[in-house]
Amino acid sequence: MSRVSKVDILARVEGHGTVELVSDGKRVVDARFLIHESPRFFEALLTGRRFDEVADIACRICSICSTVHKIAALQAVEQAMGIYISRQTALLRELALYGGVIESHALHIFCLALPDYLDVKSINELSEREPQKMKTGLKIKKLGNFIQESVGGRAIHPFNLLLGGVGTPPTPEVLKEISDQIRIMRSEISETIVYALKLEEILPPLSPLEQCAVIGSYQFSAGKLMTSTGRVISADYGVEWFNEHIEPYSNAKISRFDGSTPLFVGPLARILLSMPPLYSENFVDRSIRSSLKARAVELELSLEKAEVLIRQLIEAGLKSEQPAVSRSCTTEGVSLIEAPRGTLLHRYRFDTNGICRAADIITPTAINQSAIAASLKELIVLMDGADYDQIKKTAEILIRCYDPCISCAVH
Amino acid sequence: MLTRFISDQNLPDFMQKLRKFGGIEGPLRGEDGGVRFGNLSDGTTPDIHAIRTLLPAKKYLFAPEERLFNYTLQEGYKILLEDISPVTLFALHPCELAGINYLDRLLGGDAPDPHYAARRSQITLIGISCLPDEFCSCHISPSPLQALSDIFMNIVEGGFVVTVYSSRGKEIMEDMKDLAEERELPVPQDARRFFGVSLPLNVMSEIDTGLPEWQKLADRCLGCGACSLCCPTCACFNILEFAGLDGVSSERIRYWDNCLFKSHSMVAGGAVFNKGRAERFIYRYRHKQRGFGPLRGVPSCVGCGRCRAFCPIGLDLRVLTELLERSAV
Amino acid sequence: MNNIQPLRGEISIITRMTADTTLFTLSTKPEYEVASSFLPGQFLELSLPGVGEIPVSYCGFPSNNGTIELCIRHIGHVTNAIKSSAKGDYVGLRGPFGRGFPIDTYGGMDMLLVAGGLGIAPIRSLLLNLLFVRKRYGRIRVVYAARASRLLLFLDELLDFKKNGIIELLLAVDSLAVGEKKNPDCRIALLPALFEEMKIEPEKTFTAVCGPSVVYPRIITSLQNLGVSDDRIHISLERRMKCGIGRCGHCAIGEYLCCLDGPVFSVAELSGVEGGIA
Amino acid sequence: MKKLRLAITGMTACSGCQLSLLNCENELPDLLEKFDFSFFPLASSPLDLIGEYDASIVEGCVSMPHEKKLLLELRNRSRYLIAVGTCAVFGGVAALKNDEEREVLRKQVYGSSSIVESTFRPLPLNNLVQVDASITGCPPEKMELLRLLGGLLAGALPVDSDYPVCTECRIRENICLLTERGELCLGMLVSGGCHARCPSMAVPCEGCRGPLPEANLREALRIYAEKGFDRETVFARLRRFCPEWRL
Ligand SMILES: Cc1cc2nc3c(=O)[nH]c(=O)nc-3n(C[C@H](O)[C@H](O)[C@H](O)COP(=O)(O)OP(=O)(O)OC[C@H]3O[C@@H](n4cnc5c(N)ncnc54)[C@H](O)[C@@H]3O)c2cc1C
Ligand code: SF4
Ligand code: SF4
Ligand code: SF4
Repeated sequence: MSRVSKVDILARVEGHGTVELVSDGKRVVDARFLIHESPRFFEALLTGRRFDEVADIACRICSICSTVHKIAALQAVEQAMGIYISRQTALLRELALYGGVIESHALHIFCLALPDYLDVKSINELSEREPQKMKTGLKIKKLGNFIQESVGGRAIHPFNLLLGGVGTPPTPEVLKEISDQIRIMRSEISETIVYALKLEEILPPLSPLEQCAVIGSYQFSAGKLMTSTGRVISADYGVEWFNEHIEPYSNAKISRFDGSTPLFVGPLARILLSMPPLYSENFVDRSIRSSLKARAVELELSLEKAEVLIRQLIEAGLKSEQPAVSRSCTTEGVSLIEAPRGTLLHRYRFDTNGICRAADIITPTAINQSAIAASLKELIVLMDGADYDQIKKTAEILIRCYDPCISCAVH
Repeated sequence: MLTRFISDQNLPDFMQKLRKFGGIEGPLRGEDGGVRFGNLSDGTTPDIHAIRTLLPAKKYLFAPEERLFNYTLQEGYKILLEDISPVTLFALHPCELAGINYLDRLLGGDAPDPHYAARRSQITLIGISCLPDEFCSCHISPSPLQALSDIFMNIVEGGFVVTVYSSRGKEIMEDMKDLAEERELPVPQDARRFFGVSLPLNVMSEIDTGLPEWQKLADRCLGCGACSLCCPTCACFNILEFAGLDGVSSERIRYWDNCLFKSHSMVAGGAVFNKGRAERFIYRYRHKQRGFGPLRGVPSCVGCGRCRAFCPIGLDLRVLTELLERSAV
Repeated sequence: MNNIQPLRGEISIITRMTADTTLFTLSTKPEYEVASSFLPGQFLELSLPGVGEIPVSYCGFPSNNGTIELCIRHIGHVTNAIKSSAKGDYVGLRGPFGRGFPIDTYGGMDMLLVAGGLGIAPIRSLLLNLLFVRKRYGRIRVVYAARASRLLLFLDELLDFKKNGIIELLLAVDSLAVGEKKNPDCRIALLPALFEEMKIEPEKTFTAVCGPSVVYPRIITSLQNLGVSDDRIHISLERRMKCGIGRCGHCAIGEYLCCLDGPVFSVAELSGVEGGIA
Repeated sequence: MKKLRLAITGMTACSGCQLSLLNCENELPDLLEKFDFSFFPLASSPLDLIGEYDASIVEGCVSMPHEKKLLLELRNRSRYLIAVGTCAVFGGVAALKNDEEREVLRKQVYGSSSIVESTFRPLPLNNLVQVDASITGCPPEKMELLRLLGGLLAGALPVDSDYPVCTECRIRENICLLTERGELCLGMLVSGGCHARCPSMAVPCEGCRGPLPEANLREALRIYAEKGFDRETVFARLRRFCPEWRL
């Protein structure tokens, strides 16, 4: 007789998901990650809208990832409509993306993951146990928000990022302020990295899965995907390659890829595929339990990148520019981009009047579902015989390693 | 009359020296074409020929949003007066000066509003002459308000004829001796002559609220409030209080309010005294053309033309004045 | 004067009058000496820290021990929040403001006081003032109506005065609650009906009225029908107020400002003023 | 002082409103001192509704049976129920196609396969329960959230604003994007409170704070038409955040 147990809501992840453990009365025999967030049918909502509305709507898929959704949508629409952005715009967008990574990773490390490592239950408890860490975390998070705000006008749903350009570019003073803050925070961040790298792993080692990221990984969008087995997929085939289908236990579509190998995306995948030499020794263990380390490392890298971008922008001199307009219409556009949580794809098709006729959005969490499923299965085997609650808790921690963003996954 | 003359060439030096007396704020034309009062202390050249700024200089005396008090358990309500440093408002048109004159009467006086008084006491006014455009009405309908300033500069060929009206003005001009030659010069006629005159009688007759035009205007009004925000003499305010996150402190903030909003006349329980936009228009018109309370009988339209220039639908209260005058005859 | 700076008062007694009305007794000494020097009909600005400030009529008698009575109906932002205030809590006070009832002119006259609902607050203050030197005035009649018996405020006090023969009292409620017994002192009628059989000497009578503004036109007509001239009908008006001192621009009635020229006006002053009497 | 017990949760939405609260980095330590985030799935683990709450702060619109259940339960257990964000107040982006059948939308995205739980047309909270106060915005302004919380400590709920975005835009001395530049800015129809965020950066207001109760839609449409925007385009924009816009 099998008993099904449900953890009602999965805490400290964005959106509504649950872990379901199936036990035969004595042992836990199966574990599943269920996504039962309400689908908003974004792909359907977008069809019928004019090209200049698509990105504004699409960014509402998710708040934590709104900057990257906005930029992905803008890029796809620009490609379809033949809009070519200036170098300044490109640099600003990249800066905003790093702001997003900083914010998202800081939020994950300090608010969502740290309670697991310190074995506390809530942010109230966390702030009592580790007030200093919490403060540092909030400071870094705030900096990420400040960057997104300065470029996008707002940390969530950045309105200043427009088709073809920006509304008002940030002033050099603001950019310098960001640079200064990064400089001041440097040492604290390095400490954080060291701290995160030292944290004792709570998960058993799991076998590494195949990784996938936009090629070159630290160029956020390069039009091609690469996997750790050396496959290269161009953006145009992205949708087909991800090969989404529906499973009864998830409101988010699941990628089957060409075969059945589960792939995973996200910071760890990016690090492993590019492996900044400085950090390689920390990633001997390539399984997902290294994800916190990957995030910490990326946090540091992102701050460096942001500084470089700011220098470039200031050197070139910030100008207010009219957003670029459409020159030719190819009717279809795809954009592949690395969101904080992994590869994100937006694809749109427009009719000759610029009305959106089809939309496809594939998000990192949707892609990661099969990897999560595989990891959970392995965990159950590894923990065979362990206490039910222990398994439940560990399963939750495992899922949080993928930093699932359920709003994105379902959209 | 003994006046002083400052040549165009000497203006930058004049401005430079003016900095000794505090910050300088004056009309600036932005990259987007908009004219606003802004900081001139760094030597930026003001646009002295600009006809109207988006907001009048009232923003310096009566801020759109101002913290009045904070409350603490220990001290109760404590008035917040920030340290205000001296500032010279440069190149104010006569209508602007007349507006400030009106605010002085409303918020100054014997028992002045402390926040207003604190700002006002630090402000030096330097007026400048101008040419009315099609939106202005200073040259058509006279205002009983005076255009008081510390220094007034009339634009003439090659420079400015400067007249001094206050001891503060005198002190400043004393310092400018090398830049301003003393001369016997006629003070040119300028827009200033339209201020400080008494009003023709019919302006004081009762307002005919039965005119269909009220409703016609009201139907089109968007209720955006632009007209009163940009009015040099509109000074209705709302006060809200917000509690701090410590559970005991709070702060009280004053905001610009607007008689075209429903809440302006709403009392508890939801009763609204000026229900329709037409009634609100009458209220506004009465305030501008008649005044109420202590300023009853003091029209406060200074003819700057902003409300018409900035109304998105181009509503023009002058049309009403004409109609009302006609219906009063 | 504390026109601008709210001074501290402390809630010393809280008396729940009805489900939505509370009588607050504030002690103000030593900060607020002016507590003892207001005219009935005047109001003060009451601040609830962290919430906001509202105009409220004085409801009691000027006391030299510095206490102030305010009768507050809980219907909005500030008035609801004050409901959960406790004894000992601080409030802010500014005032007195406005023009109250011209009590000096009432000497030797018959007084007809008319209150509807919460309008009893300033009327009670006026009554207590009249009773302070009772013999200075002629007949004092109080006409008071509310929607239901349980909403009649200060009922015991009024009935006491009546019992002592110092006032005449006419009470009315719109209707009785299910199963409620009729009170012999109270009629079931609307306010204007109370004037129908009334006999007064108009040339010897002043009237003071406070109630919801919707009933004013009918009350005024009734009083006029009794022969009271417009300059002897004093009514208290309510408007939105943010400052109490003639600056915030909200309370204009025609060219009057309710906070300075009112809240008490004579009907004569309001004649021809659009929007004065609803 | 006893800490106030809060329940903070999201329905169908992007979590932006809750994140806005977490984005108050400077104030979070203070908040943690004054409030007990007793039910806050996004940020902490306790996942059961326990006891009564001083206030429930709810983001998002309702489109699934389990959300409806949770909402009713929160209402039952809370002194105040506060709708936060445009989705909770007006429906928001998720309600964009509320005039179409859910089934049609579902088919378009998921094809013929069925999904776990059925969904219904996204509804703003006040269609299902009494809402004691609302804070609009997509996302809401941090300041408004903080003032809401401060107000709760003082025993008061926030008051709605009744002026349009244009008012604040004029106070900020922006060049009007509609009248001067002919761009489709919705400022005059939309509730203010954001300090005209978008127009202040030369980006037309997209109406994220929802309709102004006293909007003069007829006159606005006339102005838009004058600038070359037909009714359909304008309404498409207006309904982005509030499907209920009608003339
Ligand atoms: C002269 C005078 C005497 C009065 N005497 C008494 C009395 O003795 N007893 C009594 O109970 N009442 C009295 N009132 C009425 C009392 O002032 C109102 O009940 C009180 O103002 C209600 O305030 P509130 O905030 O509770 O109600 P609300 O309905 O919330 O507010 C009243 C009005 O102010 C606005 N408002 C309030 N707060 C805000 C805010 N924070 N932001 C924006 N707008 C806001 C609302 O739009 C509303 O129209 C008197 C009024 C006047 C003018
Ligand atoms: S500016 Fe024009 S539209 Fe706006 S409130 Fe004034 S009159 Fe109405
Ligand atoms: S730019 Fe938009 S918000 Fe600003 S005034 Fe113009 S229409 Fe209103
Ligand atoms: S300007 Fe408009 S779109 Fe921008 S934040 Fe304000 S209401 Fe939202």
